[in-house]
Amino acid sequence: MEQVEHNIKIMQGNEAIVEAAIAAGCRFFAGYPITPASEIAEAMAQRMPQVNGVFLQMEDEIASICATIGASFGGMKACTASSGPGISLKQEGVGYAAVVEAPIVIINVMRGGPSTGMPTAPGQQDIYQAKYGSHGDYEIIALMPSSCQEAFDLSYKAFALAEKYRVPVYILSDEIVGHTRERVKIPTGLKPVERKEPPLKENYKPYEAGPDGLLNGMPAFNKGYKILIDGQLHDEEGNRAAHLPEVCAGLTERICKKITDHANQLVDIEDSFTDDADILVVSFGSPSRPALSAVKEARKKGIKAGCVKIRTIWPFPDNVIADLALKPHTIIVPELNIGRMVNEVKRVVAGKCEVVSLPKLGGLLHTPSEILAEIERRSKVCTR
Amino acid sequence: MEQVEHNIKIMQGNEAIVEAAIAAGCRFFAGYPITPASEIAEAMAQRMPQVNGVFLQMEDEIASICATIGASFGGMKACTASSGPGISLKQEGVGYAAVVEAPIVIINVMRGGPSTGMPTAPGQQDIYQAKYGSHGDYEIIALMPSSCQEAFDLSYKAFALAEKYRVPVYILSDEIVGHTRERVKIPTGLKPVERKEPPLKENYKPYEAGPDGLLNGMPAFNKGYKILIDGQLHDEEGNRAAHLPEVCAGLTERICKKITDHANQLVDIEDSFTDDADILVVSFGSPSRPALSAVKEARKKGIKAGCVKIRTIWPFPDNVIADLALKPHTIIVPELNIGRMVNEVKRVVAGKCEVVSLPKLGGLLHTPSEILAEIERRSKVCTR
Amino acid sequence: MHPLGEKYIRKGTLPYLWCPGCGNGIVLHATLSALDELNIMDRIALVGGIGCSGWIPTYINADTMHVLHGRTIPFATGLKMSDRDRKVVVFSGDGDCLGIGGNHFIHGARRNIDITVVMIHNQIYGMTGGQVAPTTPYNGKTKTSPYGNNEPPFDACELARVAGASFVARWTTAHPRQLSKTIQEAISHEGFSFIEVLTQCPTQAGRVLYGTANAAKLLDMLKESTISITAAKNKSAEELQGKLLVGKLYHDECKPEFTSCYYRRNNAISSL
Amino acid sequence: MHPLGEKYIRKGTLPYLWCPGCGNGIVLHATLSALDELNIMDRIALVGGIGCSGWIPTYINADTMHVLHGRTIPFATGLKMSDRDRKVVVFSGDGDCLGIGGNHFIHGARRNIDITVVMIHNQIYGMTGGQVAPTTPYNGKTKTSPYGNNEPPFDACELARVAGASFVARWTTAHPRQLSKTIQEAISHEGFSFIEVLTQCPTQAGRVLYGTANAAKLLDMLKESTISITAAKNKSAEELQGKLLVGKLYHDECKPEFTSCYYRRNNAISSL
Amino acid sequence: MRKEIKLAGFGGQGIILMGVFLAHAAGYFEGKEVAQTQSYGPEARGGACRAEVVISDEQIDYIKTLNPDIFVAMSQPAFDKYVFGINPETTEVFVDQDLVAKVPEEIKHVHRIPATKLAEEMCGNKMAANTVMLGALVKNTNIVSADTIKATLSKQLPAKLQELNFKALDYGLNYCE
Amino acid sequence: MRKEIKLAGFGGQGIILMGVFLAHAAGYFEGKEVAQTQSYGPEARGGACRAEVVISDEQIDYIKTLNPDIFVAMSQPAFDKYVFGINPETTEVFVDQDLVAKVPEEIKHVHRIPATKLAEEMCGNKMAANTVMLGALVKNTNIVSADTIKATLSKQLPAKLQELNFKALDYGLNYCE
Amino acid sequence: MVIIDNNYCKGCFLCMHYCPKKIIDKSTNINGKGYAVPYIANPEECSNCKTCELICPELAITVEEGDN
Amino acid sequence: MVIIDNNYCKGCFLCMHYCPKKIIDKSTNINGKGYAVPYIANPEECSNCKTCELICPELAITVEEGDN
Ligand SMILES: Cc1ncc(C[n+]2csc(CCOP(=O)(O)OP(=O)(O)O)c2C)c(N)n1
Ligand SMILES: Cc1ncc(C[n+]2csc(CCOP(=O)(O)OP(=O)(O)O)c2C)c(N)n1
Ligand code: SF4
Ligand code: SF4
Ligand code: SF4
Ligand code: SF4
Ligand code: SF4
Ligand code: SF4
Ligand SMILES: [Mg+2]
Ligand SMILES: [Mg+2]
Repeated sequence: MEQVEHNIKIMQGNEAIVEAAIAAGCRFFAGYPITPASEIAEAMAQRMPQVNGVFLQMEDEIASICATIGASFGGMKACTASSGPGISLKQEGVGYAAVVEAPIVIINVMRGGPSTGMPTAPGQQDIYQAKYGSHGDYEIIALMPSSCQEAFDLSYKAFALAEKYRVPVYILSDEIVGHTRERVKIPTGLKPVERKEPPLKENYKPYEAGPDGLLNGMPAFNKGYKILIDGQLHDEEGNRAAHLPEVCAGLTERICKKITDHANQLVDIEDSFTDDADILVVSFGSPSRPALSAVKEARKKGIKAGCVKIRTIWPFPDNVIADLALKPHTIIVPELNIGRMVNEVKRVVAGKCEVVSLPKLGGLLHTPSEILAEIERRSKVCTR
Repeated sequence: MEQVEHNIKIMQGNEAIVEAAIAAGCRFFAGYPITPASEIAEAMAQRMPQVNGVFLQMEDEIASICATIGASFGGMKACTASSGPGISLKQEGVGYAAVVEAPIVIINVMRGGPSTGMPTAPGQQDIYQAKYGSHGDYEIIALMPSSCQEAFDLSYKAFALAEKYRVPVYILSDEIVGHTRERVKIPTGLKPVERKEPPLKENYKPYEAGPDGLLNGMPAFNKGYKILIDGQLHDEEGNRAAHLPEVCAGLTERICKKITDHANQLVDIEDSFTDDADILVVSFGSPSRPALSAVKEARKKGIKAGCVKIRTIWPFPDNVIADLALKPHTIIVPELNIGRMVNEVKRVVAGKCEVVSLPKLGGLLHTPSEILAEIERRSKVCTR
Repeated sequence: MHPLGEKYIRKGTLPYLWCPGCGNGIVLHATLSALDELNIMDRIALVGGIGCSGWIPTYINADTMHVLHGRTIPFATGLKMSDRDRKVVVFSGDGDCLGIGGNHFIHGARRNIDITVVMIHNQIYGMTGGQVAPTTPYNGKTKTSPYGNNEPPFDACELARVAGASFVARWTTAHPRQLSKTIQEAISHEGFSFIEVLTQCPTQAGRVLYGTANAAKLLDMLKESTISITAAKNKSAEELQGKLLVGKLYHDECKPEFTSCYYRRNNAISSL
Repeated sequence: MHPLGEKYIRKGTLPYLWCPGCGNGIVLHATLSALDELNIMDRIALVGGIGCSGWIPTYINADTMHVLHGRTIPFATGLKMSDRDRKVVVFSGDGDCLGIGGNHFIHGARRNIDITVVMIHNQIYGMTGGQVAPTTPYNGKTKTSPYGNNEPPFDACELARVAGASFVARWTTAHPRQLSKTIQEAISHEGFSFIEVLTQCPTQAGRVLYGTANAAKLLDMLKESTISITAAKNKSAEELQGKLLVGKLYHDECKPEFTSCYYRRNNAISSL
Repeated sequence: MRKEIKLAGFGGQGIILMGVFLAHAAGYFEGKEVAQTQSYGPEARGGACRAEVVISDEQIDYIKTLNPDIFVAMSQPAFDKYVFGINPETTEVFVDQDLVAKVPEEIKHVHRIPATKLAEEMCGNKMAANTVMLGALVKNTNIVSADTIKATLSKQLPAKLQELNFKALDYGLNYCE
Repeated sequence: MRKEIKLAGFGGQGIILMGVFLAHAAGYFEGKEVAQTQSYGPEARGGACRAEVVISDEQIDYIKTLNPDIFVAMSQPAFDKYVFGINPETTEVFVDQDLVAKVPEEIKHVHRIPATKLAEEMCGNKMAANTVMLGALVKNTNIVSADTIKATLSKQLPAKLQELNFKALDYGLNYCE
Repeated sequence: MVIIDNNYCKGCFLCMHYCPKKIIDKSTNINGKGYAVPYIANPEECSNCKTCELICPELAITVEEGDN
Repeated sequence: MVIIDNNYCKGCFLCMHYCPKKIIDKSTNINGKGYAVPYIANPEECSNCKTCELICPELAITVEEGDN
C-alpha cells in the first residue's frame, strides 16, 4: 500500500461510501430508505448540508435516480443508493442515464432476493441485473468492495470513472460490507474528482465522441451550451434520430463499446499466491475475505492455492482471468448466489481448466473452512 | 403441421396474442399504453368484456403487473403486456411473481432501446433482461414468436406453461411480429388451459412442492385455503422465513431449479436442413424468417446450410444446441441486438465449432441476402 | 390470548414482531372485531404493504397477500376485479401508501373501486429505522431530516376526498372502539373507503421525533391533538386551533362503484 | 416563421412532428413569448415528458431534458436543487403528469419546490394513439374504453392545491394571450406553480372522443365549456352549470419555497 | 409465386387500409399466404407513409418488400421517399396523376390514375381516392381478383361506407388510361 | 493475534454499543485491526440480539466470529441463542448474574456480574448495565486497556451521558466476583 | 373478569395507563421473553369496560362478562 | 401586415376560423408538404389584433406593426 498521509476512522461500509463520495466532490444525493442501504441516506442527510450539498429523500426510488440524473446535468456530481427492490425500480432510469451518458453513481447494498426476499441478509444475486436489468443494449461499470476500506476507495474511484466514461457506475456492496465497522484510512488532501468542462464552441455538439468513443467532458445546464438531452436515440447534436437506422446503430454501439473496448484499462483485481498456484479461488466482494483466509490455510497445509479478488466486475476482466487460468488445474468460484458469475469465468476460461461453482444461498457468508474444504477436495481429485 | 379444424383470420401478431390468451382462458388483462404493444391493450379492451373478462388500463406498468398477480391469485388466468420502458418498470413485480410462484404471462413487444430508444422500431435487446432484470436469484420461461401464427400458438402455450410451472412466462415478441398482418389458423374447439385446484386438506401448505420442485396446482383466494402469499422468502406454509437460512436457500434453489431442471422438457425448436449441414444459422424471433430464406438460397447454391429456430429461449436449450453443434463447422447467430444470445450459443458449443455473431442494430430486420452473404463468406473460409 | 386472537390469528406466526407498545396491535385487534362482526372471513381478501404496519394482515388467518412496498392498491385491484363479491381490505403504512404508493392511492380513489384502505399513520418510516415520511410534521427531526423536515406533510384524508374516495374517516389508536366500528362501516360501504389511523410508534417516531419511547405518553399526545367532528361542532375556531378532526369525514353513498359498474356493462356486452 | 421562432427554435428539429391543428404549437408559442418577456433563456432549464406535448421544449433552443414518461418532476427537482438560481419549467401531458407521473406530481406540489409545471390536457393519450387518460370524460369512448370510460376524471387543479401547490391556474389553447401571461407569472412565482392547459388534439381525442378532427370546432368546444373566474363571479349557479373555471385559481405568495429554505438552512449548518 | 406490393402516400389518404384490403382479399378470400406491414407511429405523421404487402403461394419467410412488383404512390414526397427498390424495367408503378408529377423516365410501366380527382368529382368524397386506386391496381395487375376485393370491402367496411367505396372501386376498375 | 468477541442480550440493552466501543478502543486508540458486526433489522426486535467484534494485529480476512474467545450474555434467551461456537474450555464467558441463571456446567470460565443491579442501584440507571459489563470485561480480559476504553467513552458519548457511564465503567472495573 | 395472558404481554403498560379505574399495576413478574408484566391489583373495582382489552396491542387481555 | 410562411403552414385553418375580421381564406395553393394554405383575402381590413399569430400552432404567421 502506498505511503500517504491519512486519517483513521472506524466506520461502517455504508458510512465509508458517503465519506468517499463527499471527498470525490459529490454534492447531490437522492434516495429512499431501504435495508441495508438506509445508513447511506442517513449519513448523507447529516453530511451533505455540512458541505452545502443536497440530500433529498424522494417519494420513491424512481424519483431518486431521475433527480440524480437531473442534478448531474444540473452541474453536480451525484449519486443514489438502494438495495434489490429499489434497484429494480431504478432500471428504467439506469437505461436513460446510459443513453444520455450521465455520469452518476448507483450504490446497491445487496441483500437476499428475489423480491422482498431476506431484507437483512447479504447476497450477491444482483450482479447480472447490474449489467442487464434495463431494456435495450447498453453497458455500465460495476465495482465490488469487500471491506470498509475498499468501500471508501472504490467509491471514490466510481465517481472518477463515471466522469471519465460518462456512464452510470454501480457500487455493488452488500449487507456485510455495509454494516461492518472497520478501520478506514482516509488519505488527507484527497482532491475532488475533476469534472471536465467541454470547450464552448459555436454549434457545440454534446454527443460528438472522440475516436475512443468517449465524449469530451460534461456540459452543465445554463452554462451557455444550450443542449438537448434526450432518452430517444439521437445524433451528435442530441436531436432525435429514431428514424435514422445508421445513427441509431452507431449510438447504441458506441455506448456499449466505449466500455467494453476499455475493459483492459478498467481491470482492477488483487491476486495473492497466484504465481505457482494449482488451485485458484476467484471471488469478489465479501466472500473474497474468507477465500483469502482459506488459501492461507491451504498453503500452510502445503496446497498450492491462490486467490484472485475481482474489484471491477463489469466489464468482466476477460483477458486477465483467461491468463490466470493457464496454470491451475481448478478454479473455484465462491459467491453469495446460486452460481452466476461462475458462468463468466467458464466462458473466458473456455475449458483450459476445471471451473467449480461454490454457491451459497440463505444469507450466510462462506466460512474459511467451507472454502478450504473445497480446495482440499479439488486438490485431492486432481494432483499434477 | 397437424390436421386440425381451424378458422382462418388475417390479423396482426398483437391481435393474435389476444385471441390466443382468450382461447387459453385468460380473463384478466391489466396494462398501460406503449408503442408497439398498445394494440394488445386495445384488442383486450374490446374483447374482454365480450367474454365477461376484465380489462384494466392502470395508472402505470407497475400497477399493471401487480394487478395481474393479484387477479391470478384472485382466481383468473391473467396477463399484462408492454414494451422496453414498461417492462423495465415491471421488474420488481416479476421477482415477486417468481417468488410467490404466480402463474402470469408477460408480453414484451420488443422495440429498440435503450431507454425511450426507437419507439417504433423492432429489437431483440431485452432477452437478458427477461432472465436477469429483477434482483435476486429466480428463473422464468420465455417464448419467442416469429410470425402471427407463432404469436398465437406460443401465447396459448405460455398460459399452459405458466400454470404447470407456476412461474411468470414471457412472450418476447417484437414490433415486426406485433404489427404484421398474416393468416392465422385458429384451431376450432381449442380448450382453455386447465388451472388445477389443489386438494383442500387440513393444514393445507401452499408451498409444499413435489419431488420435481413443482407445486401441486394453484389455490385461489376465498376458496377455503386461507393462504398467506408473501414476497419475503417463506416456508412451505407461506410464513416468513428470512431468519432461517436453510429454508431461504431451499426456496431460492427450488424456484430456480424447477425451471432449469426441466430445460429438456421445455425445449421448443424448429430445425430445417440440419441433418447434413456444414453451416448452421441459429436464430429466434423475426430474424429466423430471413434466416430460413437465406438457407434455402444457399442450398440452391450448393452450400450445405441449415437453420434452427429457437422458440423457447429461456431456459436455453443447452443440450439440443450442443448436439446440433457437433457436425457444422460454423454457427451463425443473427440477432436484432449488439450480439447477446450468441454468448449462450458460445457457452454451450464450448469450442466445438466456430460461432459467429451477426448482430443488427438500428431497427431494421436482416435481409435474406445479408444472412446469405455471411453464409457464403463462412463457407468459403472453412470448407471441409 | 384474547378469544378473537384464538379464533383468527394464524398459527405459527406469533409473537408479533412489533415493538412493545406499538399501535399496530391495536389496529389488528380492531380489525379482527370488525371482521368478526361482519362474519365475512370467507370472502375477505387482505393485502398488506411493506412496513411494520403491512404485517397486520399477515397475522390473520384469512386469504392474505403481503405484497411489494407501495403496491397494495394495485394488487387489491386485481383481487377485487377477479371476484366482484370479494371484499378487499388493505393495510398500508403512511410511507407505503403516500410515499412510494401515492399514485396508486389517488387512482384507486379516483376509480372509486370497492377497496377499504386502512392507512397506519405513525409519522415515520418505522420498519427501516426512522426516516422522514410524507406525514412527518414540518421541522420534525428524523434520521433523514436531522436538521428538521423541510417538507410540509400531506393531509391524506383531503387528498383521498379530492381524488375521488367515497368514504373518508380518521381515528387514532386511542379510539379503538370507534376505529373498529368505522372499519366495519368502511368494509360495508361499496366504493373506495379510506381510514387514516394515527398511531404511536414508540421505537422510531417516539424516540426520534418526540424524544420518548413511552407508548402511553405518545398515545396521550395523539388523543390530545385530535377532536371528533361531532364534538368539534360546538367549538369555537380558537378551541379547534391545532386540533385534527377525527371521525367520519366524508361519505357519499351514491357515487357509482367501479367493479359493479364494470360488470354491469360487461353483462350488457357479453349477453349481446 | 414568426420572429420568436427564428430567435428561439432549435435548428434542425423542424418541422414540428405534431398533427395539423394540434394545440401543442399554441402552447409552444405562448411559452416562447413568456420566456422572451422574462428574458431568462440563459437561466432556464426545460423538461419535457414523453408524449406529443413532451416535445414542446425539445424545439426550444435552451437547456432541455426530454426525459422518461411520467418522470418530469423528479428530473426537474434534480435540476432545480443543483442550482437554486435556475428556473425550471416542465411540460407534461395529462397522461404523463397524472397517469404514470401522478405521485411525483403530488409530491412536487407538497414540497412547494420552485418548478413550473405546464400540463397539457388533451383528454387522451395522444402519442400512443388515443387510449383513455385519467382526464378522459366519464363514459368517453377511446381505443381502450371502447364501451365508454368507467372512471371519473381527476380535477388536476384541485389535486395540485390540496397537495400543496402555491400557484394554480387553468387556461385553454383558445386563450393564448392569457396563457402566455400566466406562464410568465408562474415562472416568476417562487414555489410550485401548476398550469393546466386544455387543448385540442384533433387526431386522437378529436376523432376518437368527439368524432371530428376539425381543430377549429374542437377549440370552439373548449372555449364554450369554460368560463373565466372573473366572468363567473357575476353568474348564477345555473349559468355556470357545466362550465369549467379558467384563470388563476389559487395563489399563495407566502408559502415557504423548498429550495430556498433548504439552502438557507444549509448555509446556517455549513457555516458552523 | 411471391409478389411484393408497396403502397405509399400522405398520412390520412388511407394507404394502410389499401394494404389491409389487399391482404384480406388474398389471404382470406383467395387462400394465399400474406404478410402486410406498414410504417408506424408519430414519425409517420403528416409526412410520407407506406404499407407493404407480400402475397405468395408458399410460406413467406421474409415479410418485407425488397423489390416490389407493384408500387403505388399517392403523393410526390411519398414517391420520392419510397421509390427505392423498384425495378424500372418490371415494376408496375401506379401514381395519382395529379399528386405525383415527377416520375423518372427510366421507369417503364407507369400507370397514371386521377384517383383523387375521380373520388372527389365522381364519388363526392376525396377520401375514397384509395379505393379508386385499388380498383385500378386490381384491374391492371390481377394481383387479386375484382371479386375478392369486393368481398373484402363488404366484409371489412361499415355499412354506411360501402356504397361510396363500391362506387369508387368501380371507377377504378373501369378507368382507362 | 486474532481475538473474537461475541456480545448478546436483549434489544435495548445497548449490546451493539458495547461492540462499537470495543471496536473504537482497539481500532482507533490501540491501532489494531477491527471488524465489528451485529444482528440487524426487525427480526432482532424485542428478542435476542448480538454484536460481534474481531480484533487482530493483522489484516482481518474473516470478519465474523466462529469460536469466540469472549462471550458476553445479558439475558437468558440471548445466552441460549448465541452460545454456539464457544469453546467450553477456553472461552471467557460473562453473564449478568441476575438475568442469566442457566449456564451449562461444562463451561470453565464463567464470570457472573450483577451488571444491571449495579447500574440500577449504584448508578441510578439500569441503562448503564452495558457499561458496567464492559468494565468487568476489560478488567478480566485486557482485550483493550481501561485507558483506551475510557478515551472511547469520552470521544463517543454525548457530554450529558459521560458522568453516568464513567461511574458505571468504574463499578465494572472494580467489581470482584 | 380480566385475564392477562402473560405469555403474550410485552410490558408496554398501556392497559395500566388507560384503565379508567386505575386498578392495573406493575407486578414484579418477568415473563419468558423478559418483559415485566402487569396484574389486576383490585379486580373487584373493575367495571368490565374493556378498555384494557381493546388497547392491549398484544391481544393479551380478555375481559369476560361476569364477576370480577 | 400579416405574413403567412407557407413553408410551415399545415393547413389547419385555425387562423381563418379565429380571425375576428374574417379576412383569412383558403387559397388554392398547396405547399411543399402537400397542405392547402390560407391567404389574407382582405389585408386592408386587418386590425393587427394578432389573434391569427397567436393561434397558429406552426408559428407560421407574423403580424407586423404598420400598414396592412
Ligand atoms: C421498493 C422498496 N423500497 C424500499 C423498501 C424498504 N422499506 C421497507 S418498509 C419501508 C417503509 C416503512 O414505512 P411505512 O410504510 O410508513 O410503514 P411503517 O413501518 O412505518 O409501519 C421501506 C421504505 C422496500 N422494501 N421496497
Ligand atoms: C414507461 C413508459 N410507458 C409508456 C410509454 C408509452 N407512451 C409514450 S407517450 C405516452 C402517453 C402520452 O399521453 P400524454 O402523456 O397524455 O401525452 P400526449 O401525447 O397526449 O400529449 C405513453 C403511454 C413510455 N414511453 N414509457
Ligand atoms: S418501529 Fe414503530 S411501527 Fe414499527 S413495530 Fe416498532 S413501534 Fe411499531
Ligand atoms: S396526436 Fe393529438 S396531441 Fe399528438 S400531435 Fe396529433 S393532435 Fe397533437
Ligand atoms: S397492554 Fe397488553 S402488552 Fe401492554 S402491558 Fe398490558 S397486557 Fe401487557
Ligand atoms: S375492563 Fe376496564 S376497568 Fe376493568 S381492568 Fe380493564 S380497563 Fe380497567
Ligand atoms: S393557423 Fe397556421 S398552420 Fe393553420 S392554416 Fe393558418 S397559417 Fe396554416
Ligand atoms: S391580425 Fe387579427 S384581424 Fe388581422 S388577420 Fe390576424 S386575426 Fe385577422
Ligand atoms: Mg409509517
Ligand atoms: Mg394527453
